[in-house]
This record gives sequence, C-alpha cells and structure tokens, in this order.
Amino acid sequence: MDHGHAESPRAAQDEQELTLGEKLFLRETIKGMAIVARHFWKNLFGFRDNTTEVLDRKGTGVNLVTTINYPEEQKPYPPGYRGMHRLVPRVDGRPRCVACYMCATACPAQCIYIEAGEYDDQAIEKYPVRFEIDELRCIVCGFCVEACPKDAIRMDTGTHAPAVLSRPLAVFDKEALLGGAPVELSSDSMTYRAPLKTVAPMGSNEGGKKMGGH
Amino acid sequence: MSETQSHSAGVVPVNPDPLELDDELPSAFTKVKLGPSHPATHGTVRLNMTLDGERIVECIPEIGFLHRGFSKSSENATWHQVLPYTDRLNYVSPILNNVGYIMGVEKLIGITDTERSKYLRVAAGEISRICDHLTCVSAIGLELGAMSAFLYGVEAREILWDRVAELTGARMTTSWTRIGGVATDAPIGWIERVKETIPRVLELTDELDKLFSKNRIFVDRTRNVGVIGADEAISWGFTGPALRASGVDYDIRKAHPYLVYDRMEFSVPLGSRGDTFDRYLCRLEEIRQSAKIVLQALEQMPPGPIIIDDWRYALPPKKDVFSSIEGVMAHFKLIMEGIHVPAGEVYSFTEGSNGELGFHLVSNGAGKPYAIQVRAPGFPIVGALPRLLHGHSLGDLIPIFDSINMIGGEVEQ
Amino acid sequence: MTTPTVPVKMVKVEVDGVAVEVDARDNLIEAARRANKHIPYFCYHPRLSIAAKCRLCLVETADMPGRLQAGCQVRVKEGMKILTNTPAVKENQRGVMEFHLINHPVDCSICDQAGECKLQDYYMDYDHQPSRQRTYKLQKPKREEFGPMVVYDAERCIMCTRCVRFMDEVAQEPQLAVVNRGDHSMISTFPGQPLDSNYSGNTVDVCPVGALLNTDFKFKSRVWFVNKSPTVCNGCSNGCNTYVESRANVLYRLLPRRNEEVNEVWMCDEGRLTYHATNEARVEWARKGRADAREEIGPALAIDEAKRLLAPFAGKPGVAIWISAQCTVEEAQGALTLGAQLGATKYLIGGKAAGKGDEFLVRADKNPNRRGVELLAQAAGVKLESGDAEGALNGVSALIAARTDGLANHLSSLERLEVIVALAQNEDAVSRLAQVVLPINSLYEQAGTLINYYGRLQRSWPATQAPRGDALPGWSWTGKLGAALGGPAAIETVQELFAQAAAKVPALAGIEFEKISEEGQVLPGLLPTEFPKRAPHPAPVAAV
Amino acid sequence: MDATLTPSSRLASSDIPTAVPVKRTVGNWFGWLIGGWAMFFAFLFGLSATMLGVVRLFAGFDEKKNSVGGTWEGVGNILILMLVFVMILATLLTMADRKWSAMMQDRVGPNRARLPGIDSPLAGLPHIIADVLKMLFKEDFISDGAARQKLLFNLGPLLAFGPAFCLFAVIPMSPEVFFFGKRISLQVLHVDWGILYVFALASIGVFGTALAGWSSDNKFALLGGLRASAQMISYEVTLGLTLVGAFIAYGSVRLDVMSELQGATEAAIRIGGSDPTLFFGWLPAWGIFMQPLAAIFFLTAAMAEIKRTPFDTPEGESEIIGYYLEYSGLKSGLFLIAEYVETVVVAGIVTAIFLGGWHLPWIEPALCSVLDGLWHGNGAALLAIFQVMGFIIKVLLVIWVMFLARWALPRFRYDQVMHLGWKMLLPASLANVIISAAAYLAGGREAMAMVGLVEIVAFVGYVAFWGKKPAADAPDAHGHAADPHAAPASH
Repeated sequence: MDHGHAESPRAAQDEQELTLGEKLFLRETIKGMAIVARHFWKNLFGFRDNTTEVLDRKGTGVNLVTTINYPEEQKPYPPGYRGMHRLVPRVDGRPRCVACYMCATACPAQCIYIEAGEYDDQAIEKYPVRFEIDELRCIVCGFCVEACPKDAIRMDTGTHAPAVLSRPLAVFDKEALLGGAPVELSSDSMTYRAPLKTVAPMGSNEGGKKMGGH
Repeated sequence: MSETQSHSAGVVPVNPDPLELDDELPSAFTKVKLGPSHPATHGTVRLNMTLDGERIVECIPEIGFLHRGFSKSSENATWHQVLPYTDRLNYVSPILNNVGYIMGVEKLIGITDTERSKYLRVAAGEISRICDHLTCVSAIGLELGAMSAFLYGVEAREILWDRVAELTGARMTTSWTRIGGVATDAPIGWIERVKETIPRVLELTDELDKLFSKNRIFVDRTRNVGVIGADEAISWGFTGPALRASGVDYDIRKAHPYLVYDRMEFSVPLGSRGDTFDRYLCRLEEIRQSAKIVLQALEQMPPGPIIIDDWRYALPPKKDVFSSIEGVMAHFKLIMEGIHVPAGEVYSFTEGSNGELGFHLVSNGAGKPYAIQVRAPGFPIVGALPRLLHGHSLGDLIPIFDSINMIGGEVEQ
Repeated sequence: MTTPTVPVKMVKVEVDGVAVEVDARDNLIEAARRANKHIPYFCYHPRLSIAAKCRLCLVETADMPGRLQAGCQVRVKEGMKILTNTPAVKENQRGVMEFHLINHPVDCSICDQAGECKLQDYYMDYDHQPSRQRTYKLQKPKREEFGPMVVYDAERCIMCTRCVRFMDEVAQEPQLAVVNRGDHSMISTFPGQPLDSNYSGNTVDVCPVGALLNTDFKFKSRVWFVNKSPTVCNGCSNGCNTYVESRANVLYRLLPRRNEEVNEVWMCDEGRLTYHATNEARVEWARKGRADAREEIGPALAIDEAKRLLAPFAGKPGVAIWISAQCTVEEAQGALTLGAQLGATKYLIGGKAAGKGDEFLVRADKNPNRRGVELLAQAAGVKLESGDAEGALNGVSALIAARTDGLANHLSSLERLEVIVALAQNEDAVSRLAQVVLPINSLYEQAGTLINYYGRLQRSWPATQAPRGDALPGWSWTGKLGAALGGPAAIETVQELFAQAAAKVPALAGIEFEKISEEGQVLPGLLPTEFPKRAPHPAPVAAV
Repeated sequence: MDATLTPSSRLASSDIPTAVPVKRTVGNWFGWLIGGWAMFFAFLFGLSATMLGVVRLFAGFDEKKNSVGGTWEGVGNILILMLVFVMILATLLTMADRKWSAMMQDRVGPNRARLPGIDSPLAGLPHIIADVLKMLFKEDFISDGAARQKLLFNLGPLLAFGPAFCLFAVIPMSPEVFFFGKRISLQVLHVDWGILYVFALASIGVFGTALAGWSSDNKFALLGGLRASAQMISYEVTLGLTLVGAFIAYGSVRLDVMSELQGATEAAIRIGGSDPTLFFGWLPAWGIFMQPLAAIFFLTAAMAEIKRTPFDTPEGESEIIGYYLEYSGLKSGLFLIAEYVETVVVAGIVTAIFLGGWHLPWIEPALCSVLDGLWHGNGAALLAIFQVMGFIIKVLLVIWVMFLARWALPRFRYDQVMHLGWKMLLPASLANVIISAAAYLAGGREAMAMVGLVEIVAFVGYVAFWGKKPAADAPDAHGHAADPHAAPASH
C-alpha cells in the first residue's frame, strides 16, 4: 500500500459529472450486473471449503461463499474471545473461586449472584455456596474476568451462552459453570500452607521460590 | 369573477355545485407516519410526514424509541463500567466511542496512555470507522434496492470484525479501552492478518464504487437531493462526513490532532454541493483514507506496554494481584470504589464516525462520574432532517435518511 | 464518664501552613484533623490509651526538623508547626506501610474487612507501589475462635493492640493480651478464658484490619453492597444508637453509631444480634384462622375479617388492648386510639422479659419504649396494667395485641378468648392462636420514635426499601382497623401520628417528627437523677 | 508484545480447547460440478420429453391427425404448460430467486427446511414446500379498513394473478412436430391475434394493483397502487412499440409464426444440410440480431410492466412497502406468485420473439439426421425434445438476467421511471420502428440484420470503450486510479 503521497483535500464531485455514455444508463447497468454476475459464476463453479477462515475464501476454484453456514459450520473463536463463563477448578476439582464478590462488583449488568460459605479447610476458608450467572443479563464485557483476583472465572470456553427456551434456564449455577482444565498458579502455594500450629520457618516452602520476581 | 376575488382574498373557494367538473377537486395533505418499525429506519425512529401527493411538505422526526438513559445510567456506574454503555452509543463503530470516552477521562485525570496504546487505539479506531462507513454506504444501496452491494459491504465489514474480535475479544461490544491504555494487546500475527484484510476490504469497496458511483440510476437518486450548503450545515451543527460533503474542511483528526493522528498521512475528502451523493462519496473516500491510516499505524507501532504502570488508575498486572498483597489491595480498591478521578469538568472531543463525538464529563472526585453528557454527532444532523427533506418526494427520503447515517444508539442515547 | 468542668484551653498551631486553633489537650492527629488534614494511623483511637505501636502517624514539627514524631503521642503546644507531607514523612509512611504488608497474607478475597480496611485505604493513599518481597510470608494461626462472636486471624493482625486496650479500658474485662515477640507476636486470649465479654463485638469494630471478625456477619455480605441507615437498637431500654446495614430487605448487621450521651461509640453483643428477628421467622402475609386453619388472605380481606370479628364487641366490656413495650410511640398511639374507639375496658402493657443489666450499656428492661408507652397511656387517661401479672387477661373476651411480645405467657388464657386480633412481627404461639394476624414491620424497617430508659426521644429511619410481604407499620394497621370499624379515616403518615401523640403528651409538646435529630433529645422532666455507674448519659439538669 | 503487561487476564488459554472443532467437508469438487450439470440437463431433457409425451397423449383423442389445435390437445397443453410448466416454474423461481441471489451475494441461501427423514438441506428445495404451506396456512388477516371493501379487497389479488396466469397461453414452446404419429405443438392457443392477447390481458393486471392499493385503506398501499397503475399504463405504450420492428420483420403478430421464422424450417430440417434461414450464411435469424435495441427496450419495458427491480417503485420495500401491504396469507402469496408468473411470461415472449424461440441455432438439420440415425425415422420428434429443452434454457437465461438486474441495480424514483418511459424509451422505440421499417423496405430482413449487426457493434463499443478515459489521466476522484488495490475491471 502506497501511503507516501499526501493528497490535498479535493472537491471530488467536480469530476463526477456523468458523461453522455454514463447518462445512457445501459453501460453502468451492465457493468454493475457484470460485477454481480461474476460473484454468481464464481460461487456457482467454485468449491466451498468450510474449514478455512472467511478471509482466505477467495481466488478461483476454491473457498468461495464467504458466509458461514452457521450451525453446521462454526467459526472458531479467536483465543482472546469473550465467550461463555466458566468457573475454573482447582486440581482437586473444587472451584478456585473464594466468593470475594469482585466479579459481582465489577459487573455492570449485575448478573452474578454469589452466596459465600465457609470451608473447614484452613487454607481456603471461603467458597461460593451458590454462584450463579444470568447469561441473559450478561453483556459479555469481560469485566468479571478482569476483576477476579484468583483467576477463578474465565470466558475462554470458546463458545457462547446457549439459547434457552425459558428464562430460568439461562441462569447457570455453580455446577454448570464449573468445568474446563484446572488451573494451578505459582501463587496458589500461599493457600496450601503447613498444618495449623506448626509454623513453618521462612522460606522452607518450595512454593516460595516460584514467587520471586515479577 | 367572484372566484378570482376569493382567491385573492386567500380563501379557498367552496364549490357550490360539487358536480361541476371544471373545478379543481378538493384536496388535502396526507399525514403519514413512517416508522418506528420501518425497513428504512435502521434504528427505531418515527418520521411524521405531511405529504402533498408524494412531495414532503413537512417531516418531523420523532426520536426516543431507543432511549436507554445513558447519562443517568453512567452516574450509577464506575468510570470503567461506563465503557460498555459507550459501546452501545454508536454500535457500528464501538471502538471510536471507547476511545473518545476514555480519552475524556484521561484528560480529566491528566494522564496519557502509552505510546503503543496510542497506535493501537488509532488502528482499531480507524478499522471501526471503516466498518461504520461501509455499513452506511452499502445501506444506501440496500435501501435503494441494490441488495447485493449491501452484502458486499457487509462482507468487508465482517472480515474486519473478525480482526476486531481477535484484538478485543468481541465483535461489536468491544469495551476495549482502559484508562491509561487498552485492555488487550494485538495478538501474535494480528498485524499481518490486518495487512491481508485491508486490501480485501478495499477490493470490495471498489466493487461498491463501481456499482454506484457512475450508475445513473443511483446518481439520479442522490445527486441534488437533500442539499445543504456549507454555512447552513455549520449552523445546524453538522460535523463529520455530512459537513465535509458540504465543502467545509473540518476534521478533528486534522484540526485538533489527538493520539498519533499528526504522524499519519491521510487526506480529508471534501464535497462541494452537500447533497446525498457527496455524502456518499465522502464516506467512500474516507474508507480508503482510513485504510491508509490503519496500515501506517500498524507500521509505526512501537513495542512496549499497552497500559500505564500506575496502580491508582490502571489495574495491577494479574501476576501481582495473584501473588502480592499490594497488588490485590490496589485491585480491590479499584474494583470496589472505581478509579478516583479528580474533581473537575472536561469536554473532550474526537472524530467519531459521524462527526464530532464529544464527552462532557464531570467528576466530583469519587469513583463514579458525577455527570456525563454526550455530544452525539448524529443528533444535530437528525435535527436537520426536516430541513433536508423539505420539498423532496417520498422516494428521496430513503437516500437522504441513509446518507446522514442516523444511529439510534448515539442519537437517542 | 464525667463531663469536663474545666474550661477548654485553646492554642494556635499551624498544620502545613494552615493556622488553626485547637484544644490544648489534642495530639497532633486531632490537631491536624481540625485543619482538615489527615494523618494516617492504625493504633491510635481517640477513646483508648496511646500505644504508638504502628508508627504510621509520624510527622515532622518545626521544633525538630528532620526528626519524626508520633502524631498520636505528642500534644500540641502554642505556635507549633506541624508538617504532614514532607518527604521524610512520606517516606516513613511508605516504609511503614511496606513493613505492615510484609507478612500480611494475600487475603483480601476472603477477608470480610475488605472495603472498610485501613490497610487498603492507606495503601492507595500512601503507598501504591508494587511488592518488593522476594521471600515467603510468615505463617501464623488463622481462624482462632476467640469467643462466641469473635474470630481471630493472626496473619492479618498488625499488632495495633486496639482490641487489647479496648477490653482493658472500656469493657474493663481484660480478656485479651499480646503473646510472643517480634514478628511472631499475636493477640491471644488467656487459657481457659474465651473472649466472652458482652462487649467483645466492639473489638471487631476497633480492629483497623481484618484480624478480628464478627462470626455473625462473617461471609454474609460484602461491606460495599450494604446500605447504612441510622436507627436505634431495640435490644434493651438503653436505646443505643446504631446503624443497620441492609441490602434489599435483608439486614446484615448492626454497628454502633456515635452518641456521646447514650452509647459513645460502643454497643453490646446482645444488641448486635437483635436484627435477626427482622430477618427470620417473620409473619409475612395477612391471614385469618387459627392454627391449621390458617389462610393467607391479603390485607384488605384481613381487615374485613377483623372488622367482622370485632364489630360485635364495640362499645361492650371485655375488649382489651395489649401494647408491647417494643412498640414505637406511634404504634402505641395507634393502639390506644383504636382502644378508645372500641371502648376498650382494659389496657395491658407487655414486652420481653427482663434480663440482666450492667453498669455500662445494658439495661435490665429489654424493651426499648416502655417509658413511651407509659407516657402515652398517661396522657390518654387510661390505666395501663402490667401484662406480666397472673390472670391479666381475666374478664377479657376480645383482645387486640399491638405486637405479641410477652403474650405467650398467657397461652391458657388466650385459648379462652373469643377473638384475638394480633399485630405480629414474628411467628410464635400467639400468632398461631390469633384469628386474624396482621404482619407488622420491625423497628428497623420503619420510621418511628422511641423513648428510652433516660427519657430520651430518639427516632429510627427505615433501613429497607421493599416491604416484606404485607408487612406495614403497626400504626397503619390500627388506623385501617379503626377506619373499618367506623372510626375516622386512617392516618397515612408517621409524622401525623406523632403529631397526634405530641399534642396529647406534655413532654412531647412542640416536637416535630422531622426535626428530631439523629442524636435524639432528652424530654424535659424525664431525665432520672441517678445513673448506672459507667453509663454515658447527658448531664443531669440542676434542679431548679 | 509482552502479554504479561496486559492488565486483563490474557491468561494461558492453551489449557482448554478454544473452539468447537469444525466439521470438515471433503468432496470431489470437479465430480460434483460435472455430475450436477449432467443431472440438470438430464432433468430438463426428461421434463421436455414428458411434456411432449403428455400432450401427445391428449392429442391422441383428437380426430385430425395432421393439424394442431384440437380440443384435447388444447386440454393437454393447458394442463402441461399453464398448470405444470408455468406454475411449477414460478414456484421454483421463488426458490431460485433466493438461491441465485445468495450466490450473487456470497451467501449460502435458504437451507434450513428438511423433508421428513432426510437429513440434508437438498440445496434448499424443501423450502418451496415450506413456503407454500406457510402461505396457505397463515392467517388471512383483513384489517378493519379493508373489511369495508371486502369484495374489492379480495378481487385485487385475483385480478393480479388471473391475467398473469393466462398470458402464457399464446407462447409456443415447441414447433409443430410429428410426435409419434400425431402432429402436436406445445402451445395452448393458436390464434391470429397472438401477442395482442398478451397486451390485452396484461392491461387487466392494472386493475388488480389499483384495487389492492385503494381497498386496503392504507396510505402506503394507496401510494403503491397509484404508482403501479400509472407505471403499468405508461409502459404498455412502449411495450407495444418496441415489438413493432419484430412485427415488420416477421410479418405477423403470432408468436408461433415469429418463432418458426427464426430457425430452420421443418422442411429444411428434414432435408438436412445447411440451414437456409441463416443470414449471410452464418447468422441465425433471431430477432435479437435484427432488433437488438428493441430487445433491450422490450426487456426493460417489460420489467417495468411487471414491476421488478429496478422499476419496483410500487413496492419499494424500503419506501412504501407496496400496494399489497395489507394482504396476508394466500392473497399475499397470489401477488407474489403473480410476479413470478409474469417473469416467466416475459422471458417466454423475449425468447419467442428475440431469442429464436425453440430453435437451436446452426445445428438443427445436422442434429436431426444424427437423431434419425439413432432412432430410425423419429429424428424430428427427438429433435423436438431438444428444442423444448433449448426453449426452457433460454427462458431460464432471460429470467436469470432479470434476477441479476434485480439484485444488482438500485431502484428508480417514481418520477424517474416515468421520465425513462415517456422521454427515453418511447422516442427510442419510435425511432427503432422507423429505422426498422426503412431497413425492411430497403432490403428486407437481411437489411434489418445488417442494421442489427451495426447496432450490436455500436452497443458493444459503447459499453466497452466509449467514454472510458485512458487510465493515466483518469481523475483521482476516488483514488481508484492511484489505488493499486482496485479490483481489475470486471468485464
């Protein structure tokens, strides 16, 4: 793309007076029809490879119709795409969520409902008894993911909230949301601590080494 | 003789004998309400028209069907939570709104975003502008019956939206900017992908050009239709392509350069007559100019952070939030209370896709805006609809209405 | 607490160049506060002794340039120049914050204090820099159960010792102490002696961080979600000023509200739990029928039913009005008016059973408005009989109960009655027996006035937005009932009802509902001359 | 591009699969291409043969063996041509319109409806059934205002559909041919007034639109009705005039006569050898070669007459929605199907007059002798099948062009339609009549063909070259000249 030359603002219309040929309708009409016809013939004789991205569906012979034939073909969402939520599990299957309500606070649509409970587990202590997202209210802004201090909620499911036949079905509870690969962060060692009463000497925990530097 | 007299007196003659065929038939204006749900009103707007046959005697646009209380809603959200609302102002070019709003907040705080973020904002914003203009230009074709052209425009917009989705994580409701930067960096390979995409978009744009620009049917429908002169356009409050079509060389990107627009080479297309055709041409040309800007911005974009490193305004990096109390405390304060914007008042304006997109922000120092007012570029233009439509026929309403590109979201907020 | 008799001596100081006149007894923090400058502190508390442990309040004075002085410990003197934002002060604040945070766990997510935590606030104001920590944090016991209401997290503790000092000095029940040394030090109870003081909840309030948490509130809600509204504790007749925190129509906790003449800034644990009655076991819908024949019929039909039942008794002997001392002034006034209209022959005052009182904030009478009810009855010229007496309901055939507290003592008598119309807040044996039950708002849900043990008129503000079921204020029900039975139209607003009461009671004369301040006011002539030993109280008016 | 610098959680998303795996379609593109077209032509062949066969069957009841136009043959023709061919084609066109437009617009097109038990969209064909069922079973809603004129309101669609449906009667689809021992022809009405029948009946359609517009009691519908009646009446003038040249050339207004004259006569086919009707020995005697401009004018005027885009101002779905705004259910369906039926009729007329009717150019005699060899003595009958097939293909092509125009071109404004009709098409077709008449007087049809060739050359020159400026000094009005990404010229 040559963007080296600066053009001065111009009155484009002065050159836009139609010539007599153009005034006779037919030429431009035929040209326009030719453009549309070209699309027609390309698509008629072209082969449709629905595994390619839309951008690559060009040229002659292959990859033509650019529309996604939706339910049968699905465009893979790009990696950063904000899809449906999931609650990230720990390696032991419990949710990473500690019911800090940050997501509910950041949510502009107020679609997250949490009720907190208390584990006997010394390390984690707090967990969501109920964690519900009303996917109908959700505006998919991703603020909840950004607000989570535990990496417990993500929108990387690569799918979107499914269509439902009644409104209550769009409310996803903890069990429905919990899924996907478990996540273990180096900082999690903070929560996996020595048993109560035996105070570990500083630096004895292996996880401590991982924490260095940022 | 008596009839002449009564005419001169300004009284409509009442025919004593209704069967007298020589007399003019009694006639009256027709009142027609176009919309709010009408194929040509892209949003929901109602045009209350008085017709004399097919000639529009008077047209009163009635807006408000899409009013969502932007200003009031914003007062109950933190500064960041307003961002999704701005997505929904001009929903055809959400990133431009994101950028415009966040730049206002930054102006109020007195910070600037990082260098890389500036380029990203410009590139993404111009992609958004292309999307908007493509929609507008091809929709003129659609409403005039040339449906294929619309779908070519939509196809071009679609591949751009794919790029937007890769960058921001969403196609339309991007909510992508952050105070002091942007939310996500360009993913690996994205720049190359955009460079592949832009020529394809221009190709489709050229097809639109070929289908319309010289086609006499199209030209007849748009040339000298909805004409507004430069002075009048200014006094109505026109900005953006609609103003430039009237020949006024005013583009905020040139007149008051922001971000890195002063480092970009592009020209501002101008019209001379201010008719629908000029508005169409200006937008068409702006697509090409914006494409140039996108490529330049991606070319010049330096590496570096995409958001400022000040935990009072930008959320701490996730790593700090996960592992340090300092990070998590800053994070909590920012989320709980919102970013504390110093008390003050600012009017920030950027070049939106339809013209000057202004945000008047008032802060009382709390985490939530005290007041937000948007100067939607489309609002004054829609206000001029009665003036633009006056005297034209009903069929002309469609191209005129399309060429001013009323977006219900921003006009009615 | 004795009121100061010595005249206040004022001195002139300069805070960051702003000249201000301060009390000579002020320390630098208070002096700066008068100049609208904020000196950060953790351990200092205006009502506790000075510990100077946190070192955050260090400021410079012109006397000793370059030397930092503890703002809490140093008193002002004439002409002192206090500098709160010199580089040295800033550097100290930043450094102190960093020290406090070194061993602080990454706990905001699970800590109830988040949102009202001094550490968070000061971090944003005075530190806001990333962590420089490279080692693992010190581990200490978490979730030590100190007592029935307080749980302790040693890791979050910054050792300001406010809680220890509070128990020593204010509650005067020394149950907490600092154990261990250096960074291993932590707060602990004594062996075999849990933190079971009736004032233990205050240690949570004074704790600037999330080390001490209230088990009753723990994990129930986040502090930034709840709305605060001023009200009065209805736990006893002391009438401590409180805030009630609520979201939608659920109450979450009570916090003391400052009132030097009633409760200073403290309240008892017992009182903190009174909000539960508003959340739990409520009568929600107006209904008719006894026991298993209960049927929820809605307000209009319930009034009709009550009218049908009561109409035969109007003007005949045998009608009794039961007024609980839990009622607000307006509810009691409504009940008395209804009684007068029906020609009630018996007025009974009931209420919660008396409990233990102490020398500080807890009174033995557990009803917040006994004096108010008595005053109203006196003004109305009716004889108020005690509802506690045996056989109080003898000779009664129809009973209208404004709140049912205490009625449960007379269950056998109640079963004999022909008609019971109960204005009930909570489900209990009485609400099962009544033919018509009308749900009423709790004190925390309505605007109303109370007159406490000291004859102090105080008002509350409704904490919740949405009503719970059909619940209405008691005076609203009695008004509607009266109107249904042929009386004047029901009074619509609490203001009018209070005005009605004020017109009759001499002590309330001239007082307007809307003009009652958040602090309340002592009614003339009602202030007792003797007070419990340590109880805060207004200055006794010298007998004229 | 340090991802860790982002505050938002651009976290490792490799943990979980990010996308639903795409179903991969592997197909032999070339095989499908060849097979598909082969199936298409086989279908057409079968259709043609069936049509001829059925008419032969009915004609078998007629007494006269050697003349066409018997009663039973007429019945067979009505059945086959008007009920089966026109209606089926019009119904198929509803789907073709959607499917073709999809291809023109890079879309997939309708593909949701399924036949029971078949899990394949069948290229959208079940949508035809679905559409018809929808039309049939939708509530027939009549608004209060329309209910006051219920008779007229109901008459509207009938008047729009009925005449359109009858138009096809005079269009010949096959030559008069001995088909297995009986002389038949795929034409309902062998009448002398020929094309005049079309003009006459088409005018009745105006009443339908006008009534629909007026009786709907809706301002938009009224506007549509007014526009439609004015436009239809105006264009009828042009419509007739454009064909005068053809009348002169063929000396008849009968469509079957005109068709017959455009290719080898039956005798020539029988004898074999070269086709004597070819002009200059190589140019088929098609109307389009004698009257190229008239063909364009006629198609244009016909499109305006049947109110297709770009002349659909009476409908103008983004302006006034149209005269059938208040109709629903089957009545609305009648309007829609009438439009498609009219499309078929127009395409039939254009084919019959300008595109050689059923004639296949050049090859008829040779093909006939080959077919004779294949099936002794029945070559002409077999050829007739191919000729019908050729007719159908020509009709489809014309329809395709009309659809192409519909999807490519913007709509005229109402006054511009009238302007075009009265001020441009009418004088131009008048001029065409004069030139044609002069040429015919000067040298008969050969001279007309000469003039036609000149016109074609001029037209091609006009479209391709005239007015096109050299690329170097093209105005940089929109930057296409300077833009290396401009698409190459598309024609």
